[in-house]
Amino acid sequence: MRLASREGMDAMMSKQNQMKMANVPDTTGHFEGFGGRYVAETLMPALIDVEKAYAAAKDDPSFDREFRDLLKHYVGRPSPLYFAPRLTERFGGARIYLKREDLNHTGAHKINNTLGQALLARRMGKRKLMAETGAGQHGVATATVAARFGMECDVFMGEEDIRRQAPNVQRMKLLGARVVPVSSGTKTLKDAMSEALRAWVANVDTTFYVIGTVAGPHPYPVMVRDFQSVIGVETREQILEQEKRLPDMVIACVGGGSNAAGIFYPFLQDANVRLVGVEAAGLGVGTGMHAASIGAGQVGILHGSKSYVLQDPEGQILNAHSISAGLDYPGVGPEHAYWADKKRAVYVSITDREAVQAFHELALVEGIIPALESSHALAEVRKQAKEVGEGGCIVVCLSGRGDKDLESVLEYDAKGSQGFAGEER
Amino acid sequence: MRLASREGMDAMMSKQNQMKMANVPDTTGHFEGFGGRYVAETLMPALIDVEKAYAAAKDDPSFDREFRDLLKHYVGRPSPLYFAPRLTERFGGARIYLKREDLNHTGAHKINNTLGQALLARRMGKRKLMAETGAGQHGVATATVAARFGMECDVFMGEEDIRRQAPNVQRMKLLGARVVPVSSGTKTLKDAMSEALRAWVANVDTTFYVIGTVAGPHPYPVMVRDFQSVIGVETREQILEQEKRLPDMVIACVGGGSNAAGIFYPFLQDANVRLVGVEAAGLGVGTGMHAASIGAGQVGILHGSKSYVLQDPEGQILNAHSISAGLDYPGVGPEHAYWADKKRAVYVSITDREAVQAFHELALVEGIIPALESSHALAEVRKQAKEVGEGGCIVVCLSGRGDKDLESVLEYDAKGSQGFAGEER
Amino acid sequence: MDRIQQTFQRLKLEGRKALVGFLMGGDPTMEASEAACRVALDNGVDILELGVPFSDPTADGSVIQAAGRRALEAGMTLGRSLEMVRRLRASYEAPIVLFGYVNPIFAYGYERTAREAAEAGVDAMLVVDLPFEESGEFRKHLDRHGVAFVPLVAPTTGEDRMKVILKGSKGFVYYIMVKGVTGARTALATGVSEHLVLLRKNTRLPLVAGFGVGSGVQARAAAEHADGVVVGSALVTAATEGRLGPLVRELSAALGGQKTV
Amino acid sequence: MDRIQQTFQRLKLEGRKALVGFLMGGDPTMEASEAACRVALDNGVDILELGVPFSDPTADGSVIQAAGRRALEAGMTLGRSLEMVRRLRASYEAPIVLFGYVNPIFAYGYERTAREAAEAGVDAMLVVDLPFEESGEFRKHLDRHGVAFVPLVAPTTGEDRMKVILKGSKGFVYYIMVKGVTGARTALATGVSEHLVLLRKNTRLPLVAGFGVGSGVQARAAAEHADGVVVGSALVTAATEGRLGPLVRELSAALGGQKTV
Ligand SMILES: Cc1ncc(COP(=O)(O)O)c(C=O)c1O
Ligand SMILES: Cc1ncc(COP(=O)(O)O)c(C=O)c1O
Repeated sequence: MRLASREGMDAMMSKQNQMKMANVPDTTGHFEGFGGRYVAETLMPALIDVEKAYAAAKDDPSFDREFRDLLKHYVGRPSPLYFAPRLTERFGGARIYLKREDLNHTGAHKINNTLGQALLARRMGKRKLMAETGAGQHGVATATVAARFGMECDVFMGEEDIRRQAPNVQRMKLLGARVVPVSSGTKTLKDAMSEALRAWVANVDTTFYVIGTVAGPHPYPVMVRDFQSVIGVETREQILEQEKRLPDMVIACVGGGSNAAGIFYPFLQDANVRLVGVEAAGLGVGTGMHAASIGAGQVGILHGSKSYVLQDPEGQILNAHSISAGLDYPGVGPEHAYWADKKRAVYVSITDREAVQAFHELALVEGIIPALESSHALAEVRKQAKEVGEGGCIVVCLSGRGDKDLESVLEYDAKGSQGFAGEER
Repeated sequence: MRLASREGMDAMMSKQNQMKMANVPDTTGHFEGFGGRYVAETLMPALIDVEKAYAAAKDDPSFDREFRDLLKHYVGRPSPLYFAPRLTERFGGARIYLKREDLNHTGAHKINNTLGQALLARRMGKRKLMAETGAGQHGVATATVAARFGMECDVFMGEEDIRRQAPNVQRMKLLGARVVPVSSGTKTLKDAMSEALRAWVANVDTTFYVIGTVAGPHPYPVMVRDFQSVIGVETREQILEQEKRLPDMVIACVGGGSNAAGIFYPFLQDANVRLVGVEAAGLGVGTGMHAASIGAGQVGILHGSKSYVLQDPEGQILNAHSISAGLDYPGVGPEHAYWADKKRAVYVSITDREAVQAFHELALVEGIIPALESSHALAEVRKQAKEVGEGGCIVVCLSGRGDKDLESVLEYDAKGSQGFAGEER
Repeated sequence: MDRIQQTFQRLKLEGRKALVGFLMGGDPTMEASEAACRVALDNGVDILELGVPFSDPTADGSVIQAAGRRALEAGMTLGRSLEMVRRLRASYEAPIVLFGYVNPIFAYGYERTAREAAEAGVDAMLVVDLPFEESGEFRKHLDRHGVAFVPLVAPTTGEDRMKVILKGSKGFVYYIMVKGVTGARTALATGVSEHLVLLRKNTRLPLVAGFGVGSGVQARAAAEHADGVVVGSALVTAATEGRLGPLVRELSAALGGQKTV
Repeated sequence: MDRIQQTFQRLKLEGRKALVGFLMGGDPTMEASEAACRVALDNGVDILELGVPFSDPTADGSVIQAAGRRALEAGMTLGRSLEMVRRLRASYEAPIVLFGYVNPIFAYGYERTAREAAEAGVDAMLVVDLPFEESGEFRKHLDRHGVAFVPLVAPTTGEDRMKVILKGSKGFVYYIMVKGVTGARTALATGVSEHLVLLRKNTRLPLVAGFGVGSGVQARAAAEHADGVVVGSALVTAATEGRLGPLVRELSAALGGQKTV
């Protein structure tokens, strides 16, 4: 697949900047100590099938052609790289660019990936898609491509999230998907993913499981990163055209890590481009109420791969907390764990409060209502703008639009002024 | 302004197809019997100022440059022209293309126009924008550009619409706009526009009134059409590239008529391209509960210009009805009245029921949730596809996305299966 | 000499300014509004401005909006407004001006309106949303039937435009004192007198000033550089509250020269 | 010869199939679950499969999910599971298999788990989400400490893969009869016997079949081509409802050869 292939990438990268990174993942999906394929035996043959089919598709120009055609005409790519003049002025430092994934069809970067996986599923002769979803963005993106290709679609969603994200539930239903309520555990994303894995076991012959981020068992982390790397490939071209140079820093929020992986990957070998992933600090990483898996988790195994995980000393998975449903997950993609260990990317965290502030700021200053997920990245830009300084430039991945988050923000604003119980301030 | 200028347009049009259209509007804004400037004397000087400033801006390459740059990087243009394979197959006739205005920043075509007007306002030294809104789309688009340029913004909205369109009200507030509730008359769009005109009278020195459609007094109908004609200019280029020929038919919904004017205008001189405007038939044009101003209204004067209007024999304006708030207006832009009289475009109407059916159809078949306004155009496509036939192609303007309409459709579906009192079936 | 000219001439001789009183025809019923007009004329209104209701009165504040709504609900139309004028004309010599919006007139027909207005005894027509540029055809018919078309001049109207608007106009000139809609205000607009002086330079017609006047004191202030003052919303409110007569007397007294106050 | 081998050999001689009984350690309390294990072993369970609870049991149906949740709420851990085995081992010679998910084991440490499991008297470990490819390191430690790593074979596992998985494995082979999660089902899966025959061709280890067995009749059907049958959710439910002993006896009887049914 040209958009994301290692060859294409290399061709674009300046030779001087190339950094030595081990050849990861290996054939079993390991990024050195991370990744792999920790699933029930029932699923192993299916994963191997997906891996083979994906490898074949990657080398098939007709797959690439169809993927690019749909990205262009259906998703609306390339998404703009927008210079934000008023934000730049306000922060008083580096020039700030927003990669506008919020303008994609369905309103977030998620569709880049679901489109790729749906094409692969069709190639594999599957007639049904299934997916887990938290905020509902990935569920909507999956239901969308299922409708587009005339496939059936089941979306697993925690009952709590169904309640919190009613409009996305309505959208999925209008798109013809079945929304399957998950009542186990905390009734949120983690449990939806567990339930989706259970359901996949039962329907593995007919159904393609569309995972929504760079997590899960091999080959998902690689495949999702490849599909999402269109973000970074475009960004690299656009910034070279607009600024005549590479950015000093690329910032993206990290839930599972797909938008970050997508925008980071094509810059990986540009050693001078600093990559910053932003996890959700919730009420503060010291409070235990957060979703900072890299920042405050340990290595563990969740949902099919080894990575940083929020867990207790017994290896039981902890509940994550973030105001942003899309970051509210106690794991992270294994490649991020790898990049963190190799220090190729830096991972920081941003609290609910800081994210909500950045949400308001972008709306008021640039007329763009960002997703709460993306607002975490924006809040980090505020911190880095002066640091990078006036001569420099920062690209931030605006992974989605915030229409889905209006209620959450208004509720936060109504309650939040007095501060939350247990919040670090 | 290059995007919309008559010169640019002519250059692109095939000489053979040029149609003789009178040179309209004249210098006083009349499209033969329609248009004009019917406002209180207090506003006349302001309208003349706007007219002059717009004429100067149109000829200023720097205005054009900034407008195009923002359309590209901020709005996300060009919007794709998407071939809809499954809809084409389902309708069994002409090849169907969707012009994806739903992918614009803020989710509809409205922003093309508000961006242009805000640039003009800034050029005129105004620091405050005001607008009327029905569904809230134009209000959001105006609030957005006001935030982008650091201007104050007041949006007038009927109390009934404030209730029906709560999320858009929230969006406007987040963008820093003041939403002014209008309690007069039916508390909907017509009254919001009346109230906006009243408010403009009181603040005419400092405030630029951003009208949201090709209605209102001269120069608004021309100016809005010019700003929106980027839709048609792109469509023309795209269809020539994708189909190597012009379309047989272009279909767009008509509320005030701005998306239709924007997509029709660049095809005006292509005599073989049939232009079809779709008004809202509500419960049926025979019931009186509709918004088909051209189809079932008479010539009259409303909100500053002469056009087709829904009115009683005494010249009192009637209430419009449509399930779609953006079409729920008893008037229409004067240029459409002119095109209708000249038979250059044909105007038909689609009922609530047909529109809701088309809404569901596009969601299920192509994975795109259209605005209810746009659904009227889609319902007409269904009727025309066979008529135009397999060799041909139809472009439909997908003027906006339907996220704002989920509630209305669900409510309609819940009640609508039994049929509505007084509905024509 | 027509009724309007006569009235202003007489008032000038008496050293008084004209009280132009607005009431909405049909508010809250046809009969009641006609009775109110009589009260107004009997208590000192010199020129009656009779409102013709319109569904979308874009230049009116809340008081006159509400009055129009009540009138429409009571079934008021342009035709019935003309009938009411005809009846009033049987009893009064005071000039009567019809005040309204263009669409009901357009629907009734420009020629028909002009003709029937003249027959009914209407002296002038004032159409808020029919500026000079759009009024040519209607003016032609009014001219033919001897009804004046009252030009409106706003605080935003520059001198060049004033000249155009005033050229060949008849009856009187209506000066809008505020940038805003109708409705009584607690403070009068500033810069009014300068603008009225400018206006005076450009026309020999009588000038009346309106929008925002609610009390005798305000009326007197407004009248300083004008030949008359229009009071609208305040009269409508007073009529609703049953104190129309006293208010008209107060206003009339205020405009009657220093001695009567 | 280890306890697992001995057990299957003895059962073979007796003409019986092994009843492998699953219970969740710590459900609903440590004491109660240990008592339930004793009931199970006393009434006919040949091999005890002791569940170690995990917060996110992706291969379990609702019954075992709920049991795990109760166990975690009661404070159950891997360490305490090992203590429970140690106590049971003091009274029973039946093989005990620990059944769980990888993360608690990884957190405890692969080497430490293997060592302490051996010390406690665990005969085998079965880790649902640790497929052959990922289990190398853990298997190495288990081998060193003489604990078997039970391979799982699914209906989706093809013959080539079967060969890889089974190569060098010890203890017994767990055949998952259904594409699905744990939980008693009303109908047994189809195609099971063909697959078990294929499996038999590729290993000399005893085969046990599990997932979906809830009654004596089902157990007997499942046992047709296997050396034993695993019953899980049904026992957990029975334990909750205080009828564990009777169900174990029913199942055991069903597996005791034609004569005992
Ligand atoms: C807009 C948006 N951004 C970011 C995320 C986080 O996912 P990831 O880290 O995989 O990009 C989500 C997940 O729902 C999302 O909707
Ligand atoms: C999506 C959409 N389409 C169409 C319309 C109708 O307006 P117009 O006829 O000016 O295009 C609206 C108005 O709100 C709208 O939001």
